[in-house]
Amino acid sequence: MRFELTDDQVDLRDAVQALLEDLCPPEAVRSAWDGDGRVPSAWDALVEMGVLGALVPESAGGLGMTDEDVVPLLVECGRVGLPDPVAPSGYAAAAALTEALGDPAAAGSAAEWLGRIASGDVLIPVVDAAAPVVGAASADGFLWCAAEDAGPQVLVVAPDQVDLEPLQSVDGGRRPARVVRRGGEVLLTGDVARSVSVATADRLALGAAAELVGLGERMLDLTVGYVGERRQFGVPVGSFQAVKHQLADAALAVAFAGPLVSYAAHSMAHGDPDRSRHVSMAKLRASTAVRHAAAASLQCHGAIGYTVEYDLHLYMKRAWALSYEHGDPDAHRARLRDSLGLASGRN
Amino acid sequence: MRFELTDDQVDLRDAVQALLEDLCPPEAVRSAWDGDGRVPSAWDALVEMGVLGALVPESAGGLGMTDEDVVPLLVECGRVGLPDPVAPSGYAAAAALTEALGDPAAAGSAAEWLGRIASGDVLIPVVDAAAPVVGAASADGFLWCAAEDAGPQVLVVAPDQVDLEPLQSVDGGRRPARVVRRGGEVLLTGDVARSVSVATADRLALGAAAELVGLGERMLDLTVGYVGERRQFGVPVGSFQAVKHQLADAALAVAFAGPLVSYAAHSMAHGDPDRSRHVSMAKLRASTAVRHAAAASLQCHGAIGYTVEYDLHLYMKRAWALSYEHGDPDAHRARLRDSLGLASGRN
Amino acid sequence: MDLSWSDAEQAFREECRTWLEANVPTPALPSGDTRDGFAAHLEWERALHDARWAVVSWPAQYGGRDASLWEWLIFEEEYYRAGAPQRVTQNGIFLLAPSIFEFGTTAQQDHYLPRMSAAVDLWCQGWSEPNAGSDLAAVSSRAVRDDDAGGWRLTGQKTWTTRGAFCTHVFGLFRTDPTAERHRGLTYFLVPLDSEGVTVRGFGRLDGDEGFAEVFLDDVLVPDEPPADADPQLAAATMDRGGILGDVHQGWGVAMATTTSERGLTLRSPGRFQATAHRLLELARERDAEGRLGAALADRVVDAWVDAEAYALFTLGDVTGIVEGRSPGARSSFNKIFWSELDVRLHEAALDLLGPDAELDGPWMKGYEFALSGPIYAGTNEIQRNIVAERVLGLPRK
Amino acid sequence: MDLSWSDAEQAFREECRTWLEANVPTPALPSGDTRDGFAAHLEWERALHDARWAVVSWPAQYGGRDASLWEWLIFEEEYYRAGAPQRVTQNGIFLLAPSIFEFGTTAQQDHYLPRMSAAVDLWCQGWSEPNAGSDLAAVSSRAVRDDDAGGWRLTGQKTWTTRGAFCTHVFGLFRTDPTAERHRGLTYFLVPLDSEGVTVRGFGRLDGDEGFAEVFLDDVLVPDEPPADADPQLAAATMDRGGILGDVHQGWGVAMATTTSERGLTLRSPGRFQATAHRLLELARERDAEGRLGAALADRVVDAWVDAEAYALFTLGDVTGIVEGRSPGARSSFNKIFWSELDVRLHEAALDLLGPDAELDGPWMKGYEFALSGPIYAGTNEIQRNIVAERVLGLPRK
Repeated sequence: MRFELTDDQVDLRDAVQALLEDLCPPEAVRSAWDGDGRVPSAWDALVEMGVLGALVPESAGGLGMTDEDVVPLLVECGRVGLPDPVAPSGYAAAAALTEALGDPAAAGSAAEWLGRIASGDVLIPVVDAAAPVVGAASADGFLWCAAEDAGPQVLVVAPDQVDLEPLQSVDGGRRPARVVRRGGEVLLTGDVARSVSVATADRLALGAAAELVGLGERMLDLTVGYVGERRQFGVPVGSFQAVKHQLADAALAVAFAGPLVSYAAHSMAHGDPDRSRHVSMAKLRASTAVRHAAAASLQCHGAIGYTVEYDLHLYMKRAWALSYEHGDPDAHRARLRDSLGLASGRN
Repeated sequence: MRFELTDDQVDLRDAVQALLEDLCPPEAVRSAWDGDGRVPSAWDALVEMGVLGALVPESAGGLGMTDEDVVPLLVECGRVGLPDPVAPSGYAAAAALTEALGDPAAAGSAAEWLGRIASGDVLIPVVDAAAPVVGAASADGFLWCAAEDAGPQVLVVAPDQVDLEPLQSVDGGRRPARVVRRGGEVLLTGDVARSVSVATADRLALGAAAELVGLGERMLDLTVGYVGERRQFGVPVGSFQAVKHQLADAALAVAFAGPLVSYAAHSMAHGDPDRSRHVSMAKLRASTAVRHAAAASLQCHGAIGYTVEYDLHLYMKRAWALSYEHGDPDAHRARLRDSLGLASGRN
Repeated sequence: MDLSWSDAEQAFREECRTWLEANVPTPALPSGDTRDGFAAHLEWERALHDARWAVVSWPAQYGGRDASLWEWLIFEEEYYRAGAPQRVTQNGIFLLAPSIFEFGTTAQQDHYLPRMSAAVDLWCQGWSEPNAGSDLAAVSSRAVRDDDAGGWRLTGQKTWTTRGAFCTHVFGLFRTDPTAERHRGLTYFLVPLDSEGVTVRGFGRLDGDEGFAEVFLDDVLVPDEPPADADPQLAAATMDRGGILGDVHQGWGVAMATTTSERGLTLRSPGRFQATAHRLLELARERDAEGRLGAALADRVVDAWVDAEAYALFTLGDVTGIVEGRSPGARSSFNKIFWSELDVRLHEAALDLLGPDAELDGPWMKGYEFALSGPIYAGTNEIQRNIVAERVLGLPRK
Repeated sequence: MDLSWSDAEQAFREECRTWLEANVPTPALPSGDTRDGFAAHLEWERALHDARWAVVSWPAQYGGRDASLWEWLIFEEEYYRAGAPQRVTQNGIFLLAPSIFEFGTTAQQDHYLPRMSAAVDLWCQGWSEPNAGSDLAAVSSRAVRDDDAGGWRLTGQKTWTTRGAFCTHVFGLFRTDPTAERHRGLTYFLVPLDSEGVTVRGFGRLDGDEGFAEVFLDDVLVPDEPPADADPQLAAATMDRGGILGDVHQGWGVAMATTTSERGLTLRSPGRFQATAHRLLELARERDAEGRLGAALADRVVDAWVDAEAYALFTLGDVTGIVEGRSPGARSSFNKIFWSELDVRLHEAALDLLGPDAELDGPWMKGYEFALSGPIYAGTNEIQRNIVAERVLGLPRK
C-alpha cells in the first residue's frame, strides 16, 4: 500500500510545473483572452516535453504512460490557468484512440491521430453535443461520441464536417461553441463504442477535476499572499480570525478533494469496475471545493479581487466554468445515487 | 400597512413572558423530565390567565382571540422550554373545534370541549397517526384527523379508546407515544373535515415554529451570557471573532425566521388562500434557523454545554425534536415545491 | 398587524406601475457601468426626473413627491418588477443625499439636491483609498488650509470609485488634522471632478465593465462656503467649485449618518430580490416543464425563494419601526448581511439550473458577478458580523 | 501508487476478521460511559488483550503485535466494520501511551504499559480545569515539593474527565513553578485515583450517560521515581503510587507529544466513519425501498458517503507519509476538523431520514449527541482552524 506518486511521477510533475510557471504566467493568460485562447509557447514546450503524447502508446510515438502519470500534470495546467486543451486532447481523446488501436478496422486512423496529438494537433472529444464545446474553433478535429438510433458510435470528425456557433464564456480564455456534426469517419461501434464513450466522458470529468484542484490551490496561494501583506486597522488582514477561518475551511475542502482525484486516476489506469463512481466522487468534490475556495478568495481580497487588473479573476472564472463542465455537481450526485443503489430516490 | 404586534398584543405577550419566566425556570423543566413532563404551576397560571382559552370563542368561555394574538404567546412558551401542550391543545385543537361550532351536528360536543380546553383539559390533535404523539399519556382526549376509506373524518377520541405505546424522546420533558385508535365520536366529515385537518396540521406546524423561535432566542441569550463571562487566553471567549461570527450568523438566521412566523399567523387568522404555503415557509425556516442556533450555541459553550448539569441541553433537545415534528424541513420544502408549481421536479 | 395598503397607497402603486409600463425602455439598456451604457442611463434618469419618479421620498422642492417610506417601498417594488434600469445616480441619492439632508446648510441643500435629482450633478463616492478599505478611518488623503485662496487644498488618491470615470463630482473624507487620531481630524468634502488638479483613471471590474475608477487629487482647491449675505449667483458659482459638508474635522460623523440612514444602502429594497426570485422560479419552471428539474435543485430554488420573502417581511418590520420612530440601529447590519448573501444564493441556484450553459456570459452570470460584490462593498460582511456581535448581541469588543 | 495489500497484510486482516466475528458480543453492550456498561466493556477489553488485539501496534513485550501502521489501519477498519464495542481504555492508549513511549523511563514503560494494555490500570485524562479548557496552558492545579516525604503534593481540580468515575488513574498537568509563565513551569503527573486526598464526582453528559467526572485533589502525595538500583518490588510499589513523566517543569512538551503522535486522536481511524457511512447508506436504501427517499435527502447521503471515502483516502496519504518518515505536522489539524464535522453530517443525514422518529432515543440520536462533542474535544475546531491558518497556510499570528 502506497498512496503517493512515485519519484518518477514527482519529477515529471515538478518539471511540468516549472515549465508552466515560466511560460504561462498571468500575463500569458491575459494575452490568450485577447487572442485566440491559446498560449503557444507553453503548448509547444509541453509538446516538446512529450506531455501531449504522454498517454499515447510508445508504438504510436508517445510515452506510453497511464492516467496516474498524466492526471498530476493536469493539476499543474490548472494551477497556472493554462487555457489550452491539454486535458481534452492529450488525455481524454488520446486514451480513446488508444482503445481504438485494438480494433483492426480503426487501428490505422487511430494510430495516425495519436501521432498527430503527440505532435501537438488538437482533437477535441465531444460526448454531449448539447453542451458548449470549448476550443472547437481551433480544433484539428473532433472525437465524437454519438448515440445514434443504430447504436453508439465513436467517430473522428474533421473541422469542415461541423457547423460552429461561437458562444461567449465568462472566461475569455475559453472559446466555447455549439457544434453540429454533418459527417465524420466511424471508428468504433457497438459495445466498444459504448465503453469508450463512457471512459471518454469519465476522463473529461477527471481532467476538469484535476485542473480544478490546481486552480483551487493557486487561488488560495494568491489570497494567502495578499492577506499577509494587506494591512487594515494597523494589522495584516490575514491576522483576523474571520479571514483565517474562511481560508482554513477553503484549504481544507481543496485538500480533501485532491486524494479523490488521485484515486480516480488510479482506478481509471487499472480498469477498476467502480471507476466511474470514483470519477464522479472526484469531480463532485473538486467542483464544490474549488467553488468554495473561489468564494473565500474573492471575499478575503475585498475590492481588489473584484477588478480585472488583479489576477484572481483569471483563475476564478476558469474554476467556475470547469465546475459546470463535464458534469456539474448535481449531475455527478445523480450518477452517484444510481451507483450507490439509491436509484429510485426520485420523490 | 403595519407589520408589528398591537399594543394589546404586546401587553399580553409581556405578561405571559413574565409569568413563564417566574413559573417555568430551568429547574421546573428539569422537574418535568423527572416527573410526567408537565409544569403544573405554569399550566394552571396560563389557564387562569385565559391563555388556553385564548382562541376559544367568547360564547364558549374563551377570549375569542385570533392566531395573531396566540402565536406570540407560543414563542414565549418556547423561550422557557415549557413542556406542556399549550400549542396542540390551546391552539391547534381549539381552532379546529371552533370551526366545528359551525356544524349543527358537531356544535354541542365542540362547545363542550372548547370549554374544557379553556379550563385546562388537554385535547391532543393527531393528524399523522404514524408519527409519535407527544403528551398522549396525559391527554384527556384526542382530536383525530383521519383519512378513512369513506373520506376524511374529524373525531374526538377518549383516552380509553386508544392503545398507547410509550416511546423515549431525547427530550425527557416530552412523552411521545404511538397511538392506535379503536373508537371515537365523529365530529366532521367531507370537505369540512378535510379543511379542518389541513388547518390543524398547519397550526401544529406553526405552533412548533413559534416555539422554535423562542427556543432559538433563549439558546442565544444563554450563549451570549456565557461567552461574555468565560475567559480563556486572558480574554472573554466572546471577544474572539470566530465566536462572534458564529453567533452573529445564528442570530441572523433566527431573526429572519421570526417575521415568517408572524406572517403565517396573520395568514391563518385572515384565511389567506396561501396560508399553507406561509406556514411551510415559517416551519422550514424556524427549523433550520434554530438547529443552526443550537449547533452554534453548543460549539461556543465548549464542554460545559455538553453536560446535563448546565441548562443549554434542555432547550437544545426540545429544539431538535420540534424541528422534526409536524413536518421536518424536507417535508415542508416538498410542500413548497408543489405550492410554487415545481411539482414535477422529481428527477 | 395590518398588511393592507391604503387607498392612497394603492393609487400611488397604480400610477407608478402605469408610468413604468409605458416608459421602461425595451430592449434593456446596456450596462450603466460602461461608457455608452452610462449615457443611455442618463437619458432614463432624466426621464424619471421629469416625471418626478427620480427621488419619490424627497420634498417636492428638490424634485420629489414627499412620499412616505411605505410609498418608497411600493415604488421600489414596482421598479424592479418592471425590470427598469439600474440607477446610475444611486451613489449620490443613497450615500450623499442623506448626509446633505442632515448636515447641509439650507444653501447647500437648495444648491446640490435639485441638481442631483435632475442628474445634472453626477456623484461618485470617494471612500476607499489604496490603504483604506474596510478600515475607512485609515484614509490618508489630506486637505491643507489655504487662507490666501480662501479654502482647502486636497491631495491624495481615492479608488474603487464606482462609475467614477463617468461622473461629475466626488464626495469623500480627507484628513484636515494630521495630528488627530484615526476617526478624528477628518473632514467631508464635495469636489467637482473638473477641478484643476483632479485626474480620473477608469479601470475594469470583474464583470468586464469599466465600472471602477481611481481619482487622483493634486493640490485641488475647494473653496470655503460663501457668506450668508453673498450675492446668490456668486454663492452658487462658489458652491459649483465644491465645499465642505458639516463642520471641519467632523467628517466621520457626517459620513456615518449615511450608514444609519433608513434610505441608505443598508435598507436594500426587497423588491429587487423578490424580482430576482421570481425570475429564478420562472427558470425552474421551464426546466421542470422540460422534465430536467431535479428535486434537490428544486429545493435550493425553494430555499432561495423563501429567503427573498423573509427579507421582504423583515424589511416590513424595519419600516414599521422607522415610521413609528424606532430606529433599527445596528440591526441594519442584519439586512446588509442577509440581502447580500441572499443575492449570491439566488444567482447560484439559477446557474445550477443552467448547468453546462452556466459559464456563458448571460444575464445570470453577469448578475452573479455583480452579486459577489455585495458581501464586500458598503462595509464587508465581516465588519457587519462584528457589528451584529458587538452592538446587537452585546459581545465584548476585546 | 500501489493500493494493494501485501499477502501478510491480507492474512492479518483475515485473522482479525475471523476473531472479531467469533468474539464481538451480541447484542451490543450497553454504553461504556455508564457504570454497568463500563464493567461489561472491561470484560471485552480483557478478552481483546488475551487475544493480543488490545494494542496491535505496540511491542509484543507490552501486549502488542509490533504491527505496522498499515496493519493498525486494517485492524481499525475491521473493528468498526464488525460493530465491535467502543474502547473504554482509549484515553490511556491514545493520549497517555504515546507520551510514555517518548518520555517514560524504561522502568516506567515496563511498569505502566503492560498494565494499561491489560486493562488493569484504567486511565482517564486530567487536562481540563474549570478555567482551563481550550486554553490548556491556563491550568492552575499545583504541585508543591515535599522533600521530607520524597515527592510532590498535588492540589486542584480537574474536570470533563471522561469516564473518570470508573477509572483507576488520572494523568494531567500541574503547575510546579508558580512564578513561570503559562506553558512553562508545568509538570506531567501520573496519579492513582485511590490516593489519599483524591475525590471523584461523576456527572451527566448531554447524551444522558454519567460519562464525565470532576477530580478534586487535596494535598495528594506523588512519590519521586525510585532510584535505578532500588529493589524491583519496592520500585514497583512506588510507581503504583504515581510519578512524573518527563522532567519537572517540562510537562507541556510531554503533553504535546500526544497531540502530534500519529497514533493519537488526530488520526481518527477512517474505518469508524466508513462504517457509519455504510449504516447510513443501508438506512437510505430501506427508505428507498419503501418509496420514501426524496432525491434531495439522497443527495445529502451521497455527500456524506463521499466525504467518508475522502477521509479514508486522505488518511492513506498521511500514513504513507508517516511510514516513509514525513510527519504530517500541523496538517493533522485538517484531519481533526474534517472527521469531527463529517461525523456530525453523517448523523444529521440519518436523523433526516428518520424524520418524525428522529427525536426518539435510538442509536442514531445517541450517535449524533456523541458526534457533537467531536468539534469541541481534543482541541476545539476553532483552535484547529487557527493552527491550519497559521502553521499550514502561514498566515500571520497577529
